[in-house]
Amino acid sequence: MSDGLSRRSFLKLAATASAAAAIPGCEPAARKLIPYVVPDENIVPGEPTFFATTCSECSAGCGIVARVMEGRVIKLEGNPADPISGGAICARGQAALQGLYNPDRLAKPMRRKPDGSLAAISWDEANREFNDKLAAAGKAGTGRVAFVGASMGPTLDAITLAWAKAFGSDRVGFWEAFSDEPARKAAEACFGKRDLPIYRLDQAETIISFDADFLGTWNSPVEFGRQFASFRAPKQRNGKLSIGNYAYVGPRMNTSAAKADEWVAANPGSEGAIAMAVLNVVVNQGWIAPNSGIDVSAVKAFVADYDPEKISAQTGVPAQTIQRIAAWFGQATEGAVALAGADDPLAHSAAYLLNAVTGNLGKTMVFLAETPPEANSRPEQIKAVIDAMRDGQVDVLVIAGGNPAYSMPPTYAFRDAVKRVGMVVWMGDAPDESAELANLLLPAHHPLESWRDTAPRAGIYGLGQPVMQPVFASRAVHDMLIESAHLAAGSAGQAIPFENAADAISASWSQLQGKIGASGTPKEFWDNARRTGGVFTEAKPAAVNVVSTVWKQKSQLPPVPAGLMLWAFPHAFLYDGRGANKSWLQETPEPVSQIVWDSWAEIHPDTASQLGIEANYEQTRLFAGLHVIEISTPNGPVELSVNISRLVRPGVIAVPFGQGHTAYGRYAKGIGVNPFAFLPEGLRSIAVSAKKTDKTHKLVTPLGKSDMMGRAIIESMSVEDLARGIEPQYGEEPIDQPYEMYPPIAYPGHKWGMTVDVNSCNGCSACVVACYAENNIQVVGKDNVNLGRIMSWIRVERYIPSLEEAGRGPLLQIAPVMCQQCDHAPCEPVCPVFASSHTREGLNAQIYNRCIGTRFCENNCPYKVRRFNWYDPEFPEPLNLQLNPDVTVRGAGVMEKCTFCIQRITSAEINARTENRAVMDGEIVPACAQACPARAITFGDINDPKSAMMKRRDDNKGRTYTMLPGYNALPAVTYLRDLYQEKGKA
Amino acid sequence: MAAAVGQGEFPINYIDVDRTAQRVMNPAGLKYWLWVAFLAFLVAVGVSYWTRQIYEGLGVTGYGQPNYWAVYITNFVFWVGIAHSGTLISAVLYLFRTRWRTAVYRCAETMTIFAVVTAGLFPIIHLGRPWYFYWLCPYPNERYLQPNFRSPLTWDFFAISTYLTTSALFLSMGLIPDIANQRDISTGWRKKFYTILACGWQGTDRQWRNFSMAYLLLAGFATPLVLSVHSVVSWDFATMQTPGMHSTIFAPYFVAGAIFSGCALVITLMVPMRKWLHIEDLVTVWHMDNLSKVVLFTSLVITYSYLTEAFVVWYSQDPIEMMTFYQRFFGSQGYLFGGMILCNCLVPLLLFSPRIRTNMIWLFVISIFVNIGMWLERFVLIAGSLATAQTPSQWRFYVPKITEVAITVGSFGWFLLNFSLFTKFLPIVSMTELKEGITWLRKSIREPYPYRKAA
Amino acid sequence: MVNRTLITLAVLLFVIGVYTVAVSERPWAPRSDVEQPIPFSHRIHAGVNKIPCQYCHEYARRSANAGVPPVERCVGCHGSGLLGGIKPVTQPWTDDKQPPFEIRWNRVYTLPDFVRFVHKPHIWAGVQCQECHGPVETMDRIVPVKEINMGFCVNCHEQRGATQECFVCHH
Amino acid sequence: MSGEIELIGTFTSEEECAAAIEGLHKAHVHDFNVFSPFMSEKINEAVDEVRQWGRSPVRKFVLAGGFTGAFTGLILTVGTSWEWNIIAGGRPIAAIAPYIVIIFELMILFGVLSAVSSFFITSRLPAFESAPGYRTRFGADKFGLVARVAESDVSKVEAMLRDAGAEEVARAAA
Repeated sequence: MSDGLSRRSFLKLAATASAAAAIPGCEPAARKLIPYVVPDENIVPGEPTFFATTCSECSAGCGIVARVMEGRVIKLEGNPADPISGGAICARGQAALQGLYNPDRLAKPMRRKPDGSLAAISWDEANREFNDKLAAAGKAGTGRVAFVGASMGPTLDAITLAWAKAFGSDRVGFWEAFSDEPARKAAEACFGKRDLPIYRLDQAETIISFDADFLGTWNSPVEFGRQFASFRAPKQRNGKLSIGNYAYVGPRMNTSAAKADEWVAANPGSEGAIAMAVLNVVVNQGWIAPNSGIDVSAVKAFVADYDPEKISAQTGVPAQTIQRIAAWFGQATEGAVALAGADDPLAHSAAYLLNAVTGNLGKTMVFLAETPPEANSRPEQIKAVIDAMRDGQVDVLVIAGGNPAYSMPPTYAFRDAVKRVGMVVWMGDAPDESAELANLLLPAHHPLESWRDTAPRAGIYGLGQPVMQPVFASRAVHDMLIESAHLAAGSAGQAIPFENAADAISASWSQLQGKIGASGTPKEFWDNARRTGGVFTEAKPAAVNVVSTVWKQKSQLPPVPAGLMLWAFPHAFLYDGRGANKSWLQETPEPVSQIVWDSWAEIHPDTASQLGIEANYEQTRLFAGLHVIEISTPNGPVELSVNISRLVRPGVIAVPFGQGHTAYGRYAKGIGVNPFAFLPEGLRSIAVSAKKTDKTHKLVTPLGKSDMMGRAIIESMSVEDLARGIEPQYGEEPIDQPYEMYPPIAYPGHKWGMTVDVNSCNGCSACVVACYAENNIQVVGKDNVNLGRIMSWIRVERYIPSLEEAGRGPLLQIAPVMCQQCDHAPCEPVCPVFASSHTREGLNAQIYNRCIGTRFCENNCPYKVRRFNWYDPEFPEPLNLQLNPDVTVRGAGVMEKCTFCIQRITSAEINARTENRAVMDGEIVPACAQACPARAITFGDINDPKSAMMKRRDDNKGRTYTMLPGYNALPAVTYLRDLYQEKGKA
Repeated sequence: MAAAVGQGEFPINYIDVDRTAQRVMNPAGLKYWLWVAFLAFLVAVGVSYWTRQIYEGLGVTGYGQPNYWAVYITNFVFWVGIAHSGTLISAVLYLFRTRWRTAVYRCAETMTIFAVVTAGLFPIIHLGRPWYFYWLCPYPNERYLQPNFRSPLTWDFFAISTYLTTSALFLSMGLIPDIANQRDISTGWRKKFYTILACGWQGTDRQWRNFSMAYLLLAGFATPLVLSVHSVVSWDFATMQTPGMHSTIFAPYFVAGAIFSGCALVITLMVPMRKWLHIEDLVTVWHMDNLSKVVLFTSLVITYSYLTEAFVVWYSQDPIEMMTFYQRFFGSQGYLFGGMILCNCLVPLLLFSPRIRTNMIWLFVISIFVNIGMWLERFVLIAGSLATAQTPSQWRFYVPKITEVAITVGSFGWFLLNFSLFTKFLPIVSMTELKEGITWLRKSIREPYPYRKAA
Repeated sequence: MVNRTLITLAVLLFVIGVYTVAVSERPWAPRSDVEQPIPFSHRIHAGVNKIPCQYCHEYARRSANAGVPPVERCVGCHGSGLLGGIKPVTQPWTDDKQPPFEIRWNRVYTLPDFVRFVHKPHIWAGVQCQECHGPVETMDRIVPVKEINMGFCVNCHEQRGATQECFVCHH
Repeated sequence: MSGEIELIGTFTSEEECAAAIEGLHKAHVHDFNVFSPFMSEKINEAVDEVRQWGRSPVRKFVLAGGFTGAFTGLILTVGTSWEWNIIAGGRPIAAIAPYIVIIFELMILFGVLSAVSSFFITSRLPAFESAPGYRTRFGADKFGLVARVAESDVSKVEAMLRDAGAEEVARAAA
């Protein structure tokens, strides 16, 4: 390797001196071939193997498929058999790979020395110390052992409890920063069933979301993305072509709000009141389902306080708006659904009741008969554990996942409590803030290296199996727990009947077979589950009704907001901070603000001018993230750079969760602010004061200007116009028959193309991260993004409509933009060395090894989708193990761009040829299309009119357009226009 | 009888022409070598930054999306443009039998060569993988791959290399009689040096006869070539669809701009050279006056081109083009455009005054303005247009970093270093041509020259 | 005279330079000096005993890589030294008797990173192994006969009417 | 060629030199060589009258070179395009319009190269043997006329040269 590097360096230097040194440079490949001693029958070197498993990045529990080559997982994709993911996967799920191959993972067990530094120890020593301390604690009395960590699925959580019990303790807290406690509590209050309902957005005609960012971070975004796309697709409803009505109530426009017909900018904490006001209108207008068995008078009394006018005065949301969205909701004949994601408990109840009174309970919102065990502990339980720690009742604390030191509210005083614990053992992959508190750090398997199961909802049993050998010398958390129970807990420990976690999982699956009554031998059942990634059954809905006592409850009106509110929201990619050590997630622009590698204070221009920050925002809509404001919080002042944006309610300072790490690896450490550190328990907002400082700190974005200036980039049209057959006009008048100097080139075989439905796209950026993973795209870091050097081949283009446009079109113009693979590609004729040329299958090829880096092609590209390698890429070990062996890693000085995943096309074509058949439609799925939860991207053969891609164009005639048609580049990518409704836009 | 040196008196005798021109090549003093050392230092700085850029990648520059072309290509166009006036003066005016060219053409042509050599470096500096630049050249190879002759960059490669060859041959041919003369009066290593370069020239009637025909034909080739080269350079941009560049008037507009900037640089070089090298007698105020008239004329052409360019955009009513022009005028880098108008359109208007045309200080200052203005013009055109192209989400204005600045400064050092060495070792004034036209020149310079005193 | 010598020298240097660049051995060119850790003979296996290539290089028809035979395959015929091998020729290797028998073969044919060669379609198209690898069945030690460069690939593709798309191999 | 004398006339002006050439012409002395420090139309005309060379053969070389260049350009561009037909930007494989630029440039390049090389060839350069009668001042400010004259005519011609204005006439054995 060093030999190769020095050769390359020499060549580079020699180029300055003379041309004689111009021997084509390349790094010699490995010079040794080491065969298997005994080959694995299932593995063909050079061909991928696929393993079904489950995603562990959030609680949605999507099924995923891991693509493994030569024993290392290189890509995660959605598992089509899984009803939740439906074969798609989100950005965070894709990035799980970077958690697996994180360069900052703990490689060896560590012990903290008295001076606070860490010393590597052997596993024997670490196990001995762990077991000794546990044995001592077990002997010292009951409750001297505690566990705080993330839930790892029902089976493993049961083991955790059994392990604690073996040491005579019940001090176990499964911690999740964004808990579903308010939703469960509200369900219990409204329906007497402490469970989370499932939603069927695709069966609704109207959706109102009370700050439930269901397309970004709330519950199960992949599933909702798919359902929402179907909800929003133009359909015949009541004899009229229409798209679903959708209103979003919340302080900031996120990707979910961006797709709405109406974004009701509400103060944090007032969503519940607005929901009640909507309920008030619905009830008073008599839009109650006729046979729902609801006592109308009781409901009327319940909502009497929430007269729209009054709530309007209270919250600053116009009464007409409330009445309008209430009418959408109440008058929906084909079902409506209200979702609540706000921290306000009232919002949850009101949303449930809205669904119930309009007869949508059991239709668009369904409670299932069986209630799977709750993954997370209730707050009281966690507080009890921490209190015990603080009181010195705990000798050994095990922290495994969840990063409580980072994400627990200050009132828990977790860090203080930990100081009173004799021995803190941290188990995990990348050492985070909680690991900083630990005395013993044990490297644990990443979820992709270990066994686990999931039960995201009744009827769905996901099986998580290891997809590769561990990257480091780590152990599974529960292997350690079981072993310690066996060794250190005496006979109580021996009661745990498993040798290790894998045992436990397979045991619980043999139980499961009995439970669901599946046929076949246990081995068949188990093998089948391993093949499909779990068992997916149709769960029966529960018959639930509104508990009549709920109408008696009285709730308080929200206070009229005075002064500024700081409101924190889960970052679309970093979520509660767990994504912060993944460079893909840091570098993918947050879809709405388009900011990378930072946390920021998003404020309205009005708020900005109140704070004395002048930004010429409306005129330019140029990015203005520079000024730093100081926000006073109960936990002391924090300083954040402001992002001035109309997409947030005036008076609100919106701050993303996820940054502000003081540990957690090179990508996470030392960026931004952690709002968990000052927010009260269970709340995401807090009244603050803010003042301008003289400091500046640049927020970095790859985005230039947010103003589309009427160019034909992301087009939209009203669904009414679609019905009428009127096409909107963007930019210049179209030329019917452009003059062609030359005859067109024929593409007799395949001609690959893409159809992208802008209406379905919600900006979730799963495609972006999928592309990073599939195509070995380098991450360049904040400074280089600032210079315009972001490398993503597909970007989620985001424009903000001007104030005058805002009344008419969509709230935000969002669409994925990748290489358009033009027939008349402007990039091709300008390349002096044919590095950019066209294939006989209509692809715009970029031959990296031919490229000399004139960069002429990008200059001539109207879409600006080509990327240049300004530096050699860096993949710090072991991130290099993730690299896709089918895709060249591009060195410095080379242009690159979207290839429609040529490696997948080639491989499918080779397979087809060797099997003596044609390539089938749907056989080739580029990474972006594969990942897209909303199925906005379809790939196929333009020459095959029956292909799904072409059918999609045919089915949506009147909605198709190509980007910037004035350049007559004849793109192979056809977009379908975004749709909006004319009504309610006045 | 020798004329009084430094009085702008044109010499009467052939031998005086020789002596004045040959004095320049006398062994150099300390000042000259200090100057050379300074220039070599600039070159070294540029080369070291370039080395770093090659080693680490183009990331060390301020480049980024969408400014994939910026300072390097600006420098390329600037230096190619500079080159053009040399060919204009030596070839085009030769065909037109314009006598005043004889005194300045060698200087202009030397400038051409070194400007092309400098310009030719920039596309290579600009490349992402400069060690593969030879892929632009068609040569037989095992891959059966040849350059794409459809690409304007390939045209460029051919145009610039043809231009360099032609100019170099043109210059060397013109040098032969002068070098032969030099050979005859030198001693020591210089004699050997000049003997080789003179190729045995003796000025026989046969030699002169073929020489004049070949020279005439070379001039005949150079004339369309000079027009084609800058047209081809302009097509680098004009064939692009990028708003602000996609314009049919680019070819004539670039050629005019090239002559404008080139003549200005001739003035910039001539003013100190006349003084330091004591050739005021050969390059008189009258010559400088003529040069500045060319500058004035091309400045007016350039102004007209600017107006046409803007008018065409306005007339097309293309919103994307119009926005790019709006950004060019009033965007956040609009001051560059303002500076360019000031330097290229307004300041040269001073040359309408005969007093200014004959005042060397004024001429020098104005020519510097023009040089800056023409550099800005290319920068505004390239970096400015790319910064505000079709996709607004990718807009970004370019700000150079130290690497580009150092390499640009180094390129000036490189040019001046070559030029300075040339002046010391090869005749910078064409003696034969001056002698040939001496009668005519004496007559025209002797004519009442109302503002000669101003010199 | 002086300058004629100079001109001749310059022209000569240029020609030599161009020639060197054009024909110089690429870093990925096959190396004829590769010695293997064990004296394995393709002549005896493929030539004398007529074992089909794909018996050992079994992945060639299924994958990008042809695959080096697993040690199990060797032992399958030869038996391990302990159980009595069929031929004493295996002696130098089986003597050490230390399983696993990790053989660190030295690579003879290499391709640069930016070339994605896939054996599978070539096998299915009926290309004989020898067409690229030379008469392996006559060689005791594998020595490359042909430089596997782009011209080599392109020539064959052209003759057989196979794709000549740059993108197929370079992506 | 025994019995011939080389006369070297040195002139200070081209007119005198031209007159001397005419004089030689009249005297039927055709074996002469003129050295001049610059290209002189007058001398050229005078010499032309004697030698009747017509216009320089350089022209023909250049014409041939230009055609060769244009043809090479055409072959190079179209031929290499056909050798490997790579589609670029929807243009035909051999798109003539952009190739005109290459053809033009190669025409110029070949023309220029042939002009210079034909100049060297026709002028018998490079030649490092000094032509008989060459004096260094002929490269600077004097015109030289070197004539081979039969011994019998020497004095007549010498007188003619002096009459024409020769500053000095020297004799040298041929």
